[in-house]
Amino acid sequence: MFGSLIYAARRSVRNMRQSPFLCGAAVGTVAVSLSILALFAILALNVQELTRHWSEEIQVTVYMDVPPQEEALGEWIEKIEGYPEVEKVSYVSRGEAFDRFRERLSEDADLLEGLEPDILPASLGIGLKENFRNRAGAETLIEKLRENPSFSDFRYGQEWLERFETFADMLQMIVTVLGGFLLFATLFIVSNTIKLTLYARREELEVMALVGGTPLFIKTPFLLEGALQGTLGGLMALAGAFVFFELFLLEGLAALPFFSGLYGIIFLPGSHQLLLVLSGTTLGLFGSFISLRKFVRI
Amino acid sequence: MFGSLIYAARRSVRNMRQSPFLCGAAVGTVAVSLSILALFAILALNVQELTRHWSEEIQVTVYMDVPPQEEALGEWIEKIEGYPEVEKVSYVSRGEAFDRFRERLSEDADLLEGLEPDILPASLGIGLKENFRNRAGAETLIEKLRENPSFSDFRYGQEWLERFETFADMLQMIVTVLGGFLLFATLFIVSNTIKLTLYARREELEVMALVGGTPLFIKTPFLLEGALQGTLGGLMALAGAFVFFELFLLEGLAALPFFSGLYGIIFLPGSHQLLLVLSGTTLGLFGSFISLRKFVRI
Amino acid sequence: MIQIYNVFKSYQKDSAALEGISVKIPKGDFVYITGPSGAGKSTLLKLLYGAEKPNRGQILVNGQNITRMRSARIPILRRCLGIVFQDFKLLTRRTVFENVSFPLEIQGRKRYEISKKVYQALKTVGLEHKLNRRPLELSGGEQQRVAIARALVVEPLVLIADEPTGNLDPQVTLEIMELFKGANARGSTVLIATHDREMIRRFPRRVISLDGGRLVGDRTPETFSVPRG
Amino acid sequence: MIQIYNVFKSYQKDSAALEGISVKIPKGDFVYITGPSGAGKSTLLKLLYGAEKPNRGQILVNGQNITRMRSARIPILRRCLGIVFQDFKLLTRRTVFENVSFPLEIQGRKRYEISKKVYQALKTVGLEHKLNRRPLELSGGEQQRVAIARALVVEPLVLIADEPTGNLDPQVTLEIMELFKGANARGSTVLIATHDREMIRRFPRRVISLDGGRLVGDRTPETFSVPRG
Ligand SMILES: Nc1ncnc2c1ncn2[C@@H]1O[C@H](COP(=O)(O)OP(=O)(O)OP(=O)(O)O)[C@@H](O)[C@H]1O
Ligand SMILES: Nc1ncnc2c1ncn2[C@@H]1O[C@H](COP(=O)(O)OP(=O)(O)OP(=O)(O)O)[C@@H](O)[C@H]1O
Ligand SMILES: [Mg+2]
Ligand SMILES: [Mg+2]
Repeated sequence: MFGSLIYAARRSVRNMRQSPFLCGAAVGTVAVSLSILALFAILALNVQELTRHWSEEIQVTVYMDVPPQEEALGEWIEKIEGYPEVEKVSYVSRGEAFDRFRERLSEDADLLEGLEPDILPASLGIGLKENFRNRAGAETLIEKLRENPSFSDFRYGQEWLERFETFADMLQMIVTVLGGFLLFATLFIVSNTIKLTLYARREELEVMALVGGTPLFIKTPFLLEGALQGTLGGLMALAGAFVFFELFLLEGLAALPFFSGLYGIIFLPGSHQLLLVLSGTTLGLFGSFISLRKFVRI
Repeated sequence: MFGSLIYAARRSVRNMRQSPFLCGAAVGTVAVSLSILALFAILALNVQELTRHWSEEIQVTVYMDVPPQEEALGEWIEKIEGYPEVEKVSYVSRGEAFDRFRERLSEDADLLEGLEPDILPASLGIGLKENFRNRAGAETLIEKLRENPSFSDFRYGQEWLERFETFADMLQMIVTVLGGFLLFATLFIVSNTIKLTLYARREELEVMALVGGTPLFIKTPFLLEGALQGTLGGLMALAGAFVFFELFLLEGLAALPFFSGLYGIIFLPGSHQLLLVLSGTTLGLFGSFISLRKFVRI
Repeated sequence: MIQIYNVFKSYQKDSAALEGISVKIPKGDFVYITGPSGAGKSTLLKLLYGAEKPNRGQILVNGQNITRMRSARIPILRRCLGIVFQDFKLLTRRTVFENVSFPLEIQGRKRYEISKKVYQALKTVGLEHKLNRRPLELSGGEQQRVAIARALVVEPLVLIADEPTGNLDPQVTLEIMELFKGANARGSTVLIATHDREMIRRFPRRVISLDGGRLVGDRTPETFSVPRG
Repeated sequence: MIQIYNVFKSYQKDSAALEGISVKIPKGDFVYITGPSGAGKSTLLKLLYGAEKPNRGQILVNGQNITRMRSARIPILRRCLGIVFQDFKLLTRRTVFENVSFPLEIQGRKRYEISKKVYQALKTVGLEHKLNRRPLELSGGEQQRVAIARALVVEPLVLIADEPTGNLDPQVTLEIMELFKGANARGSTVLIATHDREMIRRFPRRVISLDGGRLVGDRTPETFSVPRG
């Protein structure tokens, strides 16, 4: 069994050398179509990262009519930090609130001149854990916070959150739908190409059967060949995507203050890289498998 | 000449009927790869539309310390509207400004209670024409506005504009780079597939040459065939993209208040549709042309 | 060895390629199949190696009814056959050596054994110096000899040769016939479809004649008379 | 019509397929080319229709030096040749009718003229009832006859036939030879590469013999003697 696999491998390497054009066509197609997928994945990943980053701004703000005693404040914060939804809690005193408001008005800040800093209440800013950065999460938390009578008012930037959710949903949809289509396209194109390369060799397949080759004997080298070509294509796609990333995306996007300020854009993580190469292997293998079923009928 | 073209067309139709598998593979590949391009174009177009929409918010605001006489105001507005950069001018009185400010503070509006509405100055909001919605455009305009001594202060949302420009640049870059790559990928995949379909028929080409066919005589039907398959593929891509658009994008995105509120998302305009189909034709034609040069050597 | 009972075969509705053929070929026999062009010789042979299925009738090869055989068993059957196809059916991308070694590889023989046998087989057809050529770099007769070497190399139970000397000169034809006789002497049953009356005259054996898909003659050398041509 | 001067051709460095061949074939001649398998017969014919280029020497066909011809003119030359290839070279996706009509289409003949001629040509080779078949649905001999019909249909200046009867029975061979004689009588120069001594015996004509790429004989019927075989 093992011996015959090695033998099949030798035959498949020989096959590839004997028809470099067909082999190149298969590898090239896998490489190019997987590159598209890889670039799309990089983009999707970075957009996801961006929304994750933005979602950090989601927080529940708790206003206190009366500025709290330092002791009680410590207790409250500790208790709130114990809630499963909560990532971190920060206290904003009246003075700080006033300063921030001034900042927020920016160019119109001079309007506040002459006003006392105590017009704004003290507050607690409660950052949510990633899974709870949505309306449901914020409201569950507020339900719990209501127990404390010193907390007079709760806000969680409803408007912003709604927009954010909409935006995230939209991105999710585009990524899913487009990704799905790209996946289908890759499948179609690669299997089509492999079918064509085998079609060009169907006489060879026929002769092998006539001379007594069992389907397994005939197919194994071609399956191996498909898998090898797919893997090669996958590796080339990975390399190509990386070069593309380094040359265009990284340089280009890093030059934009918008991005570099927020976070570094990222390449595919290791697991995705492996997945990419393995999809090449799988595509090559299954593309060959399906086509061979069509052309090798004893 | 015309007669022989008709004859070649008949031969190419016969060719296609004689090898439905090869023909289907070529048409399918063109259809799928152009669909990717079409979907990308739709996306790019809509994002462009979105940024165009956003850019409408860019305007230069002129503050006047002393509220102007009605007569002078009319004159000024007329003059400003005469500038080539300006799309429209709108006057905001002190009262209106105060109301808007209150709106803008939204939840914090109660802070303004007890303040006089005349703390904010009257102003002119000057909308820019599309080409001038950038820093250079705004500053040129301000230069001109400075001539009027009654205008005390000029603002154009520098921060917003900077961000907007960055964002637009980034989108532009992604669209260009990704679009370029997709174009290359389509070119590669389609020409590769056509080369494979012709490779499968290279013996036929060889025999035709041996029996006395001139290169032109041999190639013409195959070129026509390529063009026809390309056109068919292009039409299918268009139809596919349209169905996809109707089924997923339109429904999906329209359900999101974010989008439906702003503007309807759009499909490819007629000129782009034509371009898509014609690229199919061109791809098919040139793919065949290049491959034939390889396989038809007398 | 081979038994054919009342076999009908038609590729298309209107015309039959074989009509009611019944033949018995005992083990170790040497049989010519002749008949004009289109008589059904190749079709009969194709039925024997399972490339076509008869519409009616039964065919037994080596005790196995191939009309009822599961298609997965057909390759196993073909391994004990040596076939020279009328159009050679060589693997054009493989070298001469690889073509001839292919049936041995299928049988899973050892590499050194394969090398030896292939070289020997190519030598007997006079092509040992062209083993690294591809088939399309050979003359028509050389291709035919490669096909013959491929059929002989497995020392087949049944040797089926369809017009094996159509592209060979008389001298080489004689040598090839000697090879076929040798294989026959070593136990192979031999079936040769041929038009070559000269060959039948020089090596008289049983002759099965077809015409228009019907069996029109089955003569053993004893009753053999010099053909008109 | 055909003049060959000191032609050398080798496909590979070490071995030559043709060595110093010089032959003149006047217009209207009928010539056999014989020689053992691999002697260079097909190679010589390939040079004549421009499928291969000689390494040295000059070849004139119909007054044109094809060794110096621009490759774009080769198809023009081929149009006045009728070629029967040793491996037929039929268009497997086309029907028999389409295969035979192809050279006429190249010549830009009218449709009704093509139909008539093709039908006539197929009738002379006995295949008029199979014109809608594809080549692979025909027997070996039938394919060969389609190839012959395709070569004859253009009423060629030079008819080049490479082993045209290798797959034909003696009866059909006779008929085909009559066709070749007819074409010759109507003015075609005929070149036939063949191993078939019977054919040469029955239709004695000039015989050019090759062996190992060298010209070893050129006999006209007057000096013709019955071959040893
Ligand atoms: N695949 C096919 N499809 C349809 N008809 C076929 C097919 N193969 C053969 N035939 C027809 O069946 C008949 C017998 O063909 P077969 O090949 O058996 O003849 P043959 O005796 O081998 O002739 P030849 O001496 O010319 O090789 C012929 O009329 C041929 O046209
Ligand atoms: N394409 C090629 N590449 C390399 N060598 C070739 C090629 N074609 C022919 N040869 C060699 O050239 C020599 C002459 O071949 P050619 O086909 O002319 O022989 P032939 O006389 O037609 O033989 P046959 O009667 O077997 O058809 C042979 O030794 C053959 O191996
Ligand atoms: Mg036959
Ligand atoms: Mg030859």
